[in-house]
Amino acid sequence: MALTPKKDLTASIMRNKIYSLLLQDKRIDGRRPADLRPIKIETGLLTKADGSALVSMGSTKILTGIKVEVGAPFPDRPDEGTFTVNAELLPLASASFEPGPPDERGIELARVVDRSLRESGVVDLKKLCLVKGEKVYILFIDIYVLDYDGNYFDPSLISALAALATAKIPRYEIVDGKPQKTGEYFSPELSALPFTVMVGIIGERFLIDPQLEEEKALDVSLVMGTDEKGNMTCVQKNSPGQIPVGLMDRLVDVVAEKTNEIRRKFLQEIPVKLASVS
Amino acid sequence: MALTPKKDLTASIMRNKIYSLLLQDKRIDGRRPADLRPIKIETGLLTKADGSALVSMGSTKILTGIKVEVGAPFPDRPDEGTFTVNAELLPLASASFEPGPPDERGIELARVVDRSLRESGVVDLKKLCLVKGEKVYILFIDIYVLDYDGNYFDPSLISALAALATAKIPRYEIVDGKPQKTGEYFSPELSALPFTVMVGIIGERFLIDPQLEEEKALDVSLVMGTDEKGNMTCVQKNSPGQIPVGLMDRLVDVVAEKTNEIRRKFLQEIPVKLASVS
Amino acid sequence: MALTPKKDLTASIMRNKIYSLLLQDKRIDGRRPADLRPIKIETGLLTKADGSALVSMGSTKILTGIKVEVGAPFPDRPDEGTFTVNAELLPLASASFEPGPPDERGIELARVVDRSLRESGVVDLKKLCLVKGEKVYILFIDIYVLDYDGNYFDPSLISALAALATAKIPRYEIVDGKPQKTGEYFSPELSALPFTVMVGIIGERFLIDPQLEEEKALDVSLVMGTDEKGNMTCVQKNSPGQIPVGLMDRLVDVVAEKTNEIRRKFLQEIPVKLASVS
Amino acid sequence: MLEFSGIPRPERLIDENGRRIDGRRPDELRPIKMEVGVLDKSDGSAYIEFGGTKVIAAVFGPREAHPRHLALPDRAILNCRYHMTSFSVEERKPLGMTRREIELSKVIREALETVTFLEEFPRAAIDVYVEVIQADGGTRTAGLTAASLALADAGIPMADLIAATAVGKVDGHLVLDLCDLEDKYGEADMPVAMAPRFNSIVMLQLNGRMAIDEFRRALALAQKGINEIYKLQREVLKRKFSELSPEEV
Amino acid sequence: MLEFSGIPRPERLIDENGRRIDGRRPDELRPIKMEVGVLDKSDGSAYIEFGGTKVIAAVFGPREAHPRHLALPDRAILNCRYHMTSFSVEERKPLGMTRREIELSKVIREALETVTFLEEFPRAAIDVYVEVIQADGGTRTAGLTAASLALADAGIPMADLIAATAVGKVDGHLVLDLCDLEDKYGEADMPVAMAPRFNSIVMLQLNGRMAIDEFRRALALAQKGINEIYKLQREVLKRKFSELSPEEV
Amino acid sequence: MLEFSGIPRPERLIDENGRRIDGRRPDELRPIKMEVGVLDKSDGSAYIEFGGTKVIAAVFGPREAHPRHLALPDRAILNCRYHMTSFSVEERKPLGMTRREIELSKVIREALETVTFLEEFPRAAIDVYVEVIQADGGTRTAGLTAASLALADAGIPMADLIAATAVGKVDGHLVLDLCDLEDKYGEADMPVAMAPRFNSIVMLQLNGRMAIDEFRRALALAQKGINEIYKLQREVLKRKFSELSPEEV
Repeated sequence: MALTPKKDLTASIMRNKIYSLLLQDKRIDGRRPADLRPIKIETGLLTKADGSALVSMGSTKILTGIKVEVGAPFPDRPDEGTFTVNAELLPLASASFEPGPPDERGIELARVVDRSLRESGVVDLKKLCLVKGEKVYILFIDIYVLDYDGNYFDPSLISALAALATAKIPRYEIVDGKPQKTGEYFSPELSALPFTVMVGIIGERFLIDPQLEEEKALDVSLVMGTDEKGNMTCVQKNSPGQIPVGLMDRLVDVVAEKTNEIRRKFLQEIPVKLASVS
Repeated sequence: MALTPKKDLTASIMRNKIYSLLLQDKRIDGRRPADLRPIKIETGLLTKADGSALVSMGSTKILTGIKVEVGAPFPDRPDEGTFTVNAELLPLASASFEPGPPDERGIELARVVDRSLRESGVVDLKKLCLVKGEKVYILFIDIYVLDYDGNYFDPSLISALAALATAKIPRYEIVDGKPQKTGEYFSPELSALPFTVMVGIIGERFLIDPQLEEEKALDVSLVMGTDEKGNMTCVQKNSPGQIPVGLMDRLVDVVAEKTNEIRRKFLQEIPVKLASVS
Repeated sequence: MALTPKKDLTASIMRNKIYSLLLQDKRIDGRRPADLRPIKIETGLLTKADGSALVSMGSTKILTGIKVEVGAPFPDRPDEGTFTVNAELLPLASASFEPGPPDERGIELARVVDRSLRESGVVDLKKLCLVKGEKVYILFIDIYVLDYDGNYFDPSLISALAALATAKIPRYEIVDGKPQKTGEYFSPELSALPFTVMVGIIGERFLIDPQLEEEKALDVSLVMGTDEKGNMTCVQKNSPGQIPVGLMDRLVDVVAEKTNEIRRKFLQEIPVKLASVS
Repeated sequence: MLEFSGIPRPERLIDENGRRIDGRRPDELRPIKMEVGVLDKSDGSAYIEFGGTKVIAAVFGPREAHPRHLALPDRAILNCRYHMTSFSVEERKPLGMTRREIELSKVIREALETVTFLEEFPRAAIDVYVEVIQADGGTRTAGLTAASLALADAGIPMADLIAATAVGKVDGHLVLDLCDLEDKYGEADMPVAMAPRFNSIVMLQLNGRMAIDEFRRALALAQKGINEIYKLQREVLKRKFSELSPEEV
Repeated sequence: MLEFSGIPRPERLIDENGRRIDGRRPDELRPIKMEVGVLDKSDGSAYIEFGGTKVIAAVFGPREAHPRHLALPDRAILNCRYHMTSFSVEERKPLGMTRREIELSKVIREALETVTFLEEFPRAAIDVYVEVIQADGGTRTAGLTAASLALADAGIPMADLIAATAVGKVDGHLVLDLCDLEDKYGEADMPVAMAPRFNSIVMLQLNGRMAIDEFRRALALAQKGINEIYKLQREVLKRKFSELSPEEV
Repeated sequence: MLEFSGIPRPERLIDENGRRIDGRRPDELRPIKMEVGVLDKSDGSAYIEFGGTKVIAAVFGPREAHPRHLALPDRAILNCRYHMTSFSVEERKPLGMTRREIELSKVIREALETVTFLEEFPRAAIDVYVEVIQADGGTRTAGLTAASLALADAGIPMADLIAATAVGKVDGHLVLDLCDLEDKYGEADMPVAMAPRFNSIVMLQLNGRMAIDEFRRALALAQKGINEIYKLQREVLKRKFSELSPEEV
């Protein structure tokens, strides 16, 4: 069983420092409480992956790759393709990540990204069906945290979406009952563009997109997300601590505003065919 | 590799106390050496399991659930259904149980119950065949130790038998080559009713169904069982220590008598269709 | 992650002793630097294995057994049988071997033997095809180190080859689409006879086939092999340390000579049908 | 969601009278059963039923941390395992911990740590085990509610009890305490846990989507249910401790 | 029983003369081969054949317990692993420990602990490894018998040797030392191990069923075989120690 | 070889002008890209491209060895993990370490230990992580080359840098720095790593077969490539350290 990591003395000193700055609407790296770090999105760097994206948010770097296979659908959804999200907190990203199978943090990251994609219907799974009940496209969306300077949630979702949006998936057809590549490629059409923003709370103050020093000093944190229609698509309290109920109203507004900011940035970089995005 | 647990000093003091009492045909909880603890059997508590039983023997509590699937038979027994017994010593049952995959004690428990069921032919596996060589019923009998106050063997077998006897298994039929539920249910007919009794030995004296304090202080213990026809259906020496050969004759008689007592109790509670039970 | 085992003080004293002897062309057990230990090959000791060989090289003892199954070929090689090499450093062979799944040393051993067999084309895999694309023979070559007195590489390869050469594989035929034993047996025809020699280096001197005391004291070691045509079929530097580039020329000659010596010994013991062996 | 491979979606999850599939009003909890001290061999335990959902929780400790290098000089460590029996769900759950169980163990542990006075037991460990006997929606919230009772039953000092329930959106309506069918076929499921004395959230997740305004109303609906559950919890504990003879207290 | 997927049941396992499938009388052991000191690098070792069953055992220790926190202040810990090679059985055994191997490791260890003077080596560990090279019935009893010899070969002080064999019921007859076919197609297989000096049972299991009276007779039959094996064990050890020059002893 | 399930063998791997499938001469390296300090949170890091092969390496330490019982009184321990992302190869690599990755972690670690002054950091640990982002032949040699740069970037004292490349035999010709297709369809692939200052080999493996004489020539060809790579490594490091302001050095 996993344990909540021990907070060291530095964290407690840093907490006071960050809190004092927050009272003046400032942060240790010069940002204001509701400022995101700079986001950089690169896609198509890899040729063996069917889709890939390297996203940095400040110093935090995430590499996502997608591999596509053809296989059987789930019995209860015979006409839908499937996808799986994995996340690995690579030990080269942080002294606090251990080699080995994903621990609870990696699993939480994968499942939070998975829910954001799945529940907001980002990918139209029916378009990933080859032969109903028999052959569908299976997407493996694998997220690797390469450099961890706090908040791996938001850039992981961005990189998963960027890899999806720019993927070139080999098109198959059925020849003599067996799937064969046609030589053509297609990109999955995205039906929604959900993004998340990680929020950290100290006392009754909050900041967003914490860098690592901040993250370690927070009283509590949560990840929230909305899609382009203003739906909440993600909520995950992801640390011990209490969130004052009265703070939630304000946080929801900030998150909606900031995910819109991420979305504009994303659409500048990535040509998304998304009918409903304004 | 597992180790035999260390005996603490208390165990040694308790051993002398228990032994002194045994010399007067007494025990620390007021029982006589060949007395079982009270047995309580509840079935049908769960609706998602196809069969279930909660059995307590004194404070030891065992929950067994059965799930049934349709799958392929073993190649060498094409006309027989199959069953699997698993046992988990849940960490909430005892400070001495660890979370994680079953250790050697859980495996021993599962295999002892499995042998009692399998070798005495409790379930007529041929009646669990749907299509010879292709589709059979597969029973997963999963035993969970919820509260461990000594001797998890005897109540585990009781709960497995009670869950089996009262199971409502969805009946399938083959439609277009695929198994489909008919909407009807059936209960497996039991062909035998084997029970076990755990025996503890101190010096040349013995007691049955030890509670935890006794179990920790025993010189040696074994589990023996008989069916309703007086066949030995289980023997398992389950701890270090020496059993005087000369004691076995007497133990066999006591076990036969006590499994009969359990059987009568069981038949009072559970309506078993068992042609051969007198 | 595994670690390079710690060298103890004894190893360092022994290193100096071995080195002093090497300067006089001598070794601690009376051998000369390029002397192999006595090799003993026994085959056919087991009846449940389809092939088996017990090989000792000095006190190091290796048991290899082969089991054959019928299964599907790899999709990209539909007309070839397959084989798999596993190696277990059994804990009874050495105080330094732990029970549990193979560690990096066992995996390295298996992969080095696998490459020697595979890359020199020892087994004509096309002759292990039953029905193209559907049914082929699958050979499991399982190597167990029983007694470890240094250099498990060379005797492991010898025992794998001896077990292969003397295997009696049940011949199958396809009856009604299913593989059935014909009652006949065949032995795989070997197309090559690669052997390896482990070389240990201290300073600018070398010795071959180190026994354990030597192996622990070496500066560096490598395993090299050649087949009967004088091809290099194996090279594996298998320990930390530097190999002077200038030493390689000489080592290659010694290895070629010594693998020939092993090959002659092998052919004396094992009747190999190998057209190209002189 | 493993559950319900078999059961098809009902035509309507909310009928013309605004009643739910099991007859409840949107803001109505399922029948609740709570009991503490249900196991003999753990230091504290509790059993909870939220409708068809049945959960046991047990607590061991404070006891020596093991292995010892995990011990902290200034507080107890808190271990938590949320686990389901194989037969608690529609399709048999394989043995071993699924990714879902590992995630839920984390969020439950983090909620419990928030209210437990761990600093009173330096170098010690407190182990919390939640076992789902039957899953009919809301197992993590039932488990967390039970775990909080089991901690109290074990006499571990806490700043507050934790009460939890789920809210969700079903056929466009916000509803309280989803059952399995509503969870499976509804639009959103949001488990919420609070420490009512502090008016604070200690667990919060969302599976599905709802409008921002709905989210706000859902949170208020959750709070209503949580307050009812919290009241029951305190009654159960009061009853238990009043049953003890003065010497035992 | 993994073995014998292929070999069909013979029509009769006992012929009209009361002879068994391999020609033995019911109370006759298979040919036995025993050797000690077969491995160089362990502290003690033994090889045993009971007919087609071939087993090696090796012992390391007493040595420092590792990891150290397992060490006991008042006695040595005894580790034991019973393991089969992949090719020892009819169908290839997958790598790794099966549940059967884990159970048998337990019962063999518990039998060995019963006669070993562990308290002479506080804080130490003794490791016993049993490797089944070929399985033709009675591998646990052969393994335990070999392990006991290997402990003696390692010079570990023991109150007695352990000798073991199986008895069983085949076509209605009680027989001694079952081979694989008898085990597979018989009615019962009962492995028994004793410490003969103490006239006590140190391992006992039953796989199958037999009448209570048969069980009593089976135990007596096992004891007969055990006494024969025990005699061979002592001879092998006597021979070994008499071969050592006085300085070595 | 996992890669290339799909791509058929080209008719010729070497054309009539002695050019390789990607236009290179037999003794020509692919385009190389090297960068150090590419990650912020590790103590040292490097990124390398050998053609389509893309590798990152990072170093942590010297830091306290963990768990502590692994610490050595006279030197640092060196951990090394070579790992591939799931999408780095043709067929998706399953999560977890394959046997190949475990073997390569060993040979890379053993090469690095050979040149690192571990005895300067008693009781410490140095962790080296090599992550293959894309595999197009020569991942272990690229990984080792990058790991050596990352160690230097972390300021760990080393007797020399390690430079590595593969040589092989393709359509009967010896070639330098194989790409994936040459590796897959060639006759032999031999990864070689050297510590050039010592004129010594620190990693050497062979996959395939070649004549003894070819082996000798292949080693010389590897050394030629290694010297080129070594030069680039030193330039990259020189550039990095010259960029630092005096105070930082």
